[in-house]
Amino acid sequence: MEIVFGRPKALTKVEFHYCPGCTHGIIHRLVAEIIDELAIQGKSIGIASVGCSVMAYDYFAVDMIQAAHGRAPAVATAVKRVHPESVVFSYQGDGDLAAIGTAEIVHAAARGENITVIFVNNGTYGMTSGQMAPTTLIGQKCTTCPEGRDPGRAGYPIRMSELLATLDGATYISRESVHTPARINSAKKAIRKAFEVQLRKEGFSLVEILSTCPINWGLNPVDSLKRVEDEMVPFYPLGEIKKCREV
Amino acid sequence: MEIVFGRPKALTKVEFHYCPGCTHGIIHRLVAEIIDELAIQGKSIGIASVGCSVMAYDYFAVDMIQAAHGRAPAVATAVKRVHPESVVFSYQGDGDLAAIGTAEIVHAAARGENITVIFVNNGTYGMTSGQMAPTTLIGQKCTTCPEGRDPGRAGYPIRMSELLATLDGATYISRESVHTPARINSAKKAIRKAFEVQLRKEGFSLVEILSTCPINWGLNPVDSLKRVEDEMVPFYPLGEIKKCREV
Amino acid sequence: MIKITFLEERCKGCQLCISVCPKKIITLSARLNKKGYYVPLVQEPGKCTGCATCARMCPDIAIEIEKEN
Amino acid sequence: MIKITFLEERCKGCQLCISVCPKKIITLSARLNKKGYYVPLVQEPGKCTGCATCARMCPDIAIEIEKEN
Amino acid sequence: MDQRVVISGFGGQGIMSMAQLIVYAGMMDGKNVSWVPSYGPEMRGGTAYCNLVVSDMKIGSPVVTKPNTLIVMNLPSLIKFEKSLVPNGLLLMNSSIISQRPARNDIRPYGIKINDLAVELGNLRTANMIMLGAYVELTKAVSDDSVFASIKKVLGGAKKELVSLNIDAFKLGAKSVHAMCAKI
Amino acid sequence: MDQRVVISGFGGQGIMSMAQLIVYAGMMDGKNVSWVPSYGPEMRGGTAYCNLVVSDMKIGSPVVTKPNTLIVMNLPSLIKFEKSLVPNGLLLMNSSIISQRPARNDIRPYGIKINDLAVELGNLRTANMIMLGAYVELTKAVSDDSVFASIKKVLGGAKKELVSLNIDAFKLGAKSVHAMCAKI
Amino acid sequence: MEKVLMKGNEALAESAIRAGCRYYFGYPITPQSEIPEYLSKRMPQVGGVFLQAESEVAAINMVYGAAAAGARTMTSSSSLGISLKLEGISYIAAAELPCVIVNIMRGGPGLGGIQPAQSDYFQATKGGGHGDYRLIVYAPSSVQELADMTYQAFDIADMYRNPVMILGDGLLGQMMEQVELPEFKENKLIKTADKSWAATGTKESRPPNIFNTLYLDPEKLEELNLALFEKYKAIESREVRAEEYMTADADLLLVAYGITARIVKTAIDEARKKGIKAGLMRPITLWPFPKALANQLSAQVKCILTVEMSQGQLIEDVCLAVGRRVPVHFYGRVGGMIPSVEAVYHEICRYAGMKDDALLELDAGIRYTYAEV
Amino acid sequence: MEKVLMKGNEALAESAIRAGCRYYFGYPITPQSEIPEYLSKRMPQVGGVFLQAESEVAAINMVYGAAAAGARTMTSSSSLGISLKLEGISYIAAAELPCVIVNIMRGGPGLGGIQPAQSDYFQATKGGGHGDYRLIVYAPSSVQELADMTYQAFDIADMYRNPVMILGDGLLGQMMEQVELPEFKENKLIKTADKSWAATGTKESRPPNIFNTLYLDPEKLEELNLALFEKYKAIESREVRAEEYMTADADLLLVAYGITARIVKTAIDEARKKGIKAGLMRPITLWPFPKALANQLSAQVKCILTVEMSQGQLIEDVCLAVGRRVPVHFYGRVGGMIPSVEAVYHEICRYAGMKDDALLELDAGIRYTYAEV
Ligand SMILES: Cc1ncc(C[n+]2csc(CCOP(=O)(O)OP(=O)(O)O)c2C)c(N)n1
Ligand SMILES: Cc1ncc(C[n+]2csc(CCOP(=O)(O)OP(=O)(O)O)c2C)c(N)n1
Ligand code: SF4
Ligand code: SF4
Ligand code: SF4
Ligand code: SF4
Ligand code: SF4
Ligand code: SF4
Ligand SMILES: [Mg+2]
Ligand SMILES: [Mg+2]
Repeated sequence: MEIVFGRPKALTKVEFHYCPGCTHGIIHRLVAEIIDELAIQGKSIGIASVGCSVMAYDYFAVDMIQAAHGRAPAVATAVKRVHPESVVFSYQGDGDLAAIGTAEIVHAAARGENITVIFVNNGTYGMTSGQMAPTTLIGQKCTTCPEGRDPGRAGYPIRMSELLATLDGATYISRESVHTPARINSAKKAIRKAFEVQLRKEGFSLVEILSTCPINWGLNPVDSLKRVEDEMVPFYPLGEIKKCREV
Repeated sequence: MEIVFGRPKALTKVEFHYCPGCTHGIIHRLVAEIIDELAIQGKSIGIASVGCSVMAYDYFAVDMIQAAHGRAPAVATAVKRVHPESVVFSYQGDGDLAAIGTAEIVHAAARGENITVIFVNNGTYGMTSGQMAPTTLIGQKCTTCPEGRDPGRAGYPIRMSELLATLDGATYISRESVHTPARINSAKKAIRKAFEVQLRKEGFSLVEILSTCPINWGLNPVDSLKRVEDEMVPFYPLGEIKKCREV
Repeated sequence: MIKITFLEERCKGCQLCISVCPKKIITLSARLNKKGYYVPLVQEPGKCTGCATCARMCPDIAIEIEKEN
Repeated sequence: MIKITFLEERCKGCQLCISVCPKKIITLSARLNKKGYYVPLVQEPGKCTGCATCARMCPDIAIEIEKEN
Repeated sequence: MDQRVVISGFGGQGIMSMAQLIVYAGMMDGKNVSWVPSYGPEMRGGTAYCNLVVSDMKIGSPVVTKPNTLIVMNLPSLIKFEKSLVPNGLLLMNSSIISQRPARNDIRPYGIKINDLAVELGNLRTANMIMLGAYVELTKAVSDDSVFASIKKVLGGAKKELVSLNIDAFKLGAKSVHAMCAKI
Repeated sequence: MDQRVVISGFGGQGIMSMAQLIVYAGMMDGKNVSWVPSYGPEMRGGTAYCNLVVSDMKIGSPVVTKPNTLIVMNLPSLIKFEKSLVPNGLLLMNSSIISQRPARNDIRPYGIKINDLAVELGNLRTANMIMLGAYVELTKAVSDDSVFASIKKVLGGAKKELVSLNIDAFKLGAKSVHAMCAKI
Repeated sequence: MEKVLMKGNEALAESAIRAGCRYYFGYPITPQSEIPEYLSKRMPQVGGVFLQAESEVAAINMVYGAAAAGARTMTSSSSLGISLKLEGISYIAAAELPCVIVNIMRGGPGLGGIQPAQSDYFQATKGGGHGDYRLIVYAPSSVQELADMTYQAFDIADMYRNPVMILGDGLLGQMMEQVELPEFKENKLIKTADKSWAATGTKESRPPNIFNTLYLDPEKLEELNLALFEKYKAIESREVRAEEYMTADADLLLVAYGITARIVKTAIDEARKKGIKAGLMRPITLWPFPKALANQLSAQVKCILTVEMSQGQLIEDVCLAVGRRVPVHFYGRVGGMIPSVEAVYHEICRYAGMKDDALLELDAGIRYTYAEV
Repeated sequence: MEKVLMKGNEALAESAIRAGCRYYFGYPITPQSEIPEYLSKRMPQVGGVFLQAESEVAAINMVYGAAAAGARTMTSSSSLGISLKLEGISYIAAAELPCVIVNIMRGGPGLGGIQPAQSDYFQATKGGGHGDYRLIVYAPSSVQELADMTYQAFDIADMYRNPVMILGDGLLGQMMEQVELPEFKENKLIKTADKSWAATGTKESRPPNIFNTLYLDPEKLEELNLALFEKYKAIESREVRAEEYMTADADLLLVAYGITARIVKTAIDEARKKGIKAGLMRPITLWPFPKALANQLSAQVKCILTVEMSQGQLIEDVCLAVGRRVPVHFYGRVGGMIPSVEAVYHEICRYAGMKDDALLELDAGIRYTYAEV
């Protein structure tokens, strides 16, 4: 018997603590699969951020550094500067990357730091139990916008990928999703490209991935996938926003 | 005799402390002229930032609040929320707005705060004597990039106006310059539009203005104007980047 | 031959696997795991193509698939 | 009639006014102000059109222009 | 009267709301009350527990390290907290899912099959109300009326049926504690 | 020997570099030295001054609040610092632009028309070197050779002409202080 | 007023509204997120503004702006979030602007945990930010006090034009108790009353009001500092608050604040049953610290025991107040652990010289006697 | 080694390079901008990295990353910039990462001014950030010491896996003195030696190295805190450094650090000329503070005078060390003003009971006696 689908080597045996159906788990697996496929486990260094994925340091079987809320790109920058031959990636939520960490992500991208960012956009602050995020959609209810996000009070959601794509230092940016098997495949390809850009020393790469938060959305896991399609994708169009050199 | 050109009422009598030929002074005057023309002196509240224009609180004859480095948009946000009928503007340099204050400006714009930002881009940290700014051009020499800015080490300059224009909350964004009399007129029109957007409660407006820093560029004032035309304008194209409703 | 294994103790009963199986052959069993979740099972294993769609969708990597070569 | 006044004590001798006058009628005088700058002056006041280009360019609002109406 | 109670179980077993009803009722009875949740990690899962005090006296420490009543809804909770109970303290166990006997013999253990009773009542989610009924019956810590009033308040005016279902569950618990809760 | 000097003037009069040459030379002579700039506001303008100490002893405070030598290059500096000079202290004034006499008469004031001398030399920017020459001649705080070596070092090998121009200026200052610097 | 049952965080939030606070700026963080959550619901109901800032840094600078604009304003966070606010807090103190800052402490350092702690005492009382400034720091120990002190904090802040900090902990923020909420203050009045100094727009009828903390001339900056120094002295002489519990005849003095003080009280009750004359001084204001009271009590006792959820911070203020008159002991739990009544009782017994086998088995934690360290 | 004439900031920067620091992250701010400016030139020459960060917050988090990656790394700033770094500093301390943090202090609070001050003493020594952590704090008082202590700081940081702070002031940073620069250390060696714990990539030959400061289980976070507590005790017992000046026969003890200590020394020289037996204790490590020495000296003197450029911060550590044995007086200038030798001399004379008309005319500044406050 040959294992045709199993646990990637770049993940430890530790069980994910994520809620049932939370797609953080899928995204973890995709990143690990790419690390396996590119055979870079031994030279990868991951930066965990503050959000539900804070404990990513327990899951990826590579050297891991847990960074302060929003600061993962700064930490990744330094790590990569110290070890230019290593592969450095950060794994950040939308609160982390698009709120408190706005300056750090913009400037890591502007500097063209040769790192890869996995940006998990679930439109809410999962870990602190469902407050509004910068990416929360208009009308979406959160614990800090109980009547639904009102742009008059709380402003408009930010499309970070489009914003970052304006920067000359950003080499590859794609928005993906994992709400269907096909989308998972596409997301995996994008993650691969992002790491390859880094391996080719071509600069900053980022993959934004729409993700679910069933627990805070108040939906079951299957309906959560549907919400991604019906509500998130229309506002956050999928696809490559800044293409890299094809090789 | 009728005064056809004189000091705007919205400026105090205090002499500017700026270096000879520094165009901060022109920009101050334009803002003050618009305040006069719109007859909003009594309801204007200005936010000074940290940079050469830190002492703007001594120059504008309106209520003024000096904000921490980079945080003027946060301060302006709150002031405007407290006094929605007032006219609130911040006056910020490129170090202030595009480096340490990146998160604050992005989020004030994303929220569509009904404020006006005057963004003075001179491609360097004037006040602290000529360090590299996020807007410093490739090859430009600064005290922290003595060999000229090398994108491999220090990254690429940021076009903040284009970046902010990706945000739904940003209503009006224009890049102007004051290196010729014609450009001064155009800049003044843009500033007027920006304030009008605010008066019409249409949201966030920002005017980026290319400005000189003769002292740190190591050029005389007249050559500095030429440098704006020859080196800055090609990288920072002038004109409206996000147009507002015409009235 | 395809062998599909649910690592029941990792499963959180989210049912994403069920929702994506093109053959619609996965259902929830009546078995509770230690975490207190009902774990899924493949009803007609013969129909399974080994496409691994279910496994790829599983957020907890609770599905392993083997093939006879 | 046009009256152009240089507020000499505000002037910093930057010469921007000189560089933009369409009539090229402004030059530096030999007069030092208290700050130690040579202040400009209009050589042929009659030629001045009162266009205020110089004044608009002056970063220190050191030029005032009046017109007889 | 000085009830220092720990209630513990899985998240989802209604521990927090049961505890809240007790303190609400206690407050209505004019007692001093406090309620301290074990606010868990920033994410979900694991055992949830709650410290509560209902007392005639002013409450010093709201942290209950030595409860005089312990209510355990699952086995891990029994294991975790049994030792902390004061000698002669009251132990209430959900014997639907805890088959084990407590290790100590200087305490007063009661078992009640709340899950089974709830299923009988037709709604598994009333299990915590059944336990509440048993607790109040055994301790008289708060008055039945205050509990009913609290239930009404918490559930809001709208869902009348739910209110009476919960009150029924409470009464069933109170009754069953006599009928069923033989000392193990 | 314990020279505690304040040098003051407009920004641009070469105060800082003159002061640096003194401490460089002092260091070469094996003295202890310190140099404290008045690092002004984050922007330009106003009076610049500098505290320096050249001493045989270890330097305690490098801040010179009571100088034994005061060098003033413009009038505001004289007004600002005259009071601070110790009794019998040495005052060196740029009498090209300071026409006023010092107010005190318990000090040793010297005037030297450094701007005029510099114009004579053909380069206004050497005025500070002329003052330096006068200072060294009057105090012998540092050796001429060390000053020359410092000038060479600071100006770099390349611009030989400039070096000799500066040395000439220095010598002119040294000479003129005898010839011209009558007590005012 | 009727008593209601409320979580500490919510009682605090409601009380702020009743005190006339209409501008809240904050960023979510456990264990204080109920404050922004509650206010996101309530503020619109009272015509106020709730704004979730992009970060703690932005939030505190919004508070600076709102305070300068003359509003009653508040922000809240927990430990690490407060660290990020320190530059802003120093600005607010320098600009002499009134506002309320809430720190519901959690275990540190670093990201730490989310369980209660008291390890930000130094940060709150000595000025974690740069420069010489002081916050008035209230340390409530019940939900009622959370409500009451928050309510008063706005008045005190206005009175001294100084930021006031409410220093609670995760346990206090998360627990429910009955609370009598303070009365509603008139909105309009509070917002602008006596704030002629505020930035409201000049209406061209007065000279501009300017808020600035830059003083390039050190003599001017020294003047500001001297004025602050005088203000701080005035606050020290007028605003000290402390509670005494069973101190009248005490020969063993405990010092503790916040929730820890309640645990200590229960332990004292136990000790008293055994005839041990223990008493408690509970500082209610951490700054200004009740120095005089501590000093006075130290004259009557044999030793002092400070109990904290930290490695020992409050103890320094105790030692500063009492000198070396009596030994000052420390018992603390750290990292989110809460000292148990029993452990504190055991410590009391040890220092009271009681011989008891139970005492041999020490609870976890940190123990020392100050001078020894 | 030859002596060279250098600005303090530059000597510090060059010394860091010689100590093997190859990764500098910072953000410009007066009066320390010469450090980044110098390093922007020098780092490329030695194959190191100079990176101007987008903010102080980013800079300290870069230091966290570089330290975790095993590098010798440094950041520098001034007062307000350090306030912004405090969250990051707390993380670094919690993760037990070695690095050097430089604070060239300026007047505060708020934006303040750019002249020298010592008003960040509390922030540096008590942990301005959240949670119980300590920095080892060196207070150089000359350009030579700036160079030497920076050089040593990297070794000490590595030895204890703890952040070390160099606490200077604007005057020290801006002044020039002759300095003998320390020798170059071998780069390669320093970068990776004994840092098997670093994040370098596992090379698939060892288990992952993990850097984390999150401990949701409070018992685990307590363990971390207890370990830190033990480490801090060890540092306190081993790393205290102080200088004594004329203390042997002193009956008036002055305490001052940094540049202020030099002013005090000159004032003591003056006082000695008048027969006043004044002496100085100069703490070189501010944390750990030379408690034992202060205590011992307090036994021999009549009173203590602390001189600071602050409203009085160091004085608290003096009082903690000596208790109430002798009166502890304070003299300070604030906001960028520097105490003059004459003013300090006058203070000495006053406390030595000298009658002199000159003494009637007091210099500006803050004066008090500790217990009085
Ligand atoms: C400085 C700081 N502020 C706030 C927090 C609290 N906090 C923890 S996670 C989080 C938000 C996480 O949201 P996101 O990044 O979207 O990740 P998710 O949990 O949704 O995956 C916040 C605000 C913190 N830990 N540190
Ligand atoms: C928190 C903080 N960091 C750094 C500084 C120092 N600083 C003052 S002005 C300035 C840069 C100003 O540059 P810019 O905003 O471009 O304004 P300009 O002077 O060029 O007009 C800096 C870094 C500060 N005051 N506060
Ligand atoms: S809270 Fe949301 S994002 Fe976090 S683990 Fe649960 S479902 Fe996933
Ligand atoms: S330093 Fe530059 S920006 Fe600042 S005033 Fe001078 S010329 Fe203008
Ligand atoms: S492998 Fe494919 S066919 Fe088989 S159960 Fe999974 S999804 Fe269905
Ligand atoms: S997708 Fe995975 S976790 Fe979810 S039910 Fe299926 S096997 Fe279980
Ligand atoms: S007003 Fe016009 S014409 Fe007259 S001097 Fe000025 S620029 Fe020249
Ligand atoms: S532009 Fe203004 S400041 Fe410049 S030289 Fe002309 S008058 Fe003077
Ligand atoms: Mg999220
Ligand atoms: Mg600039």
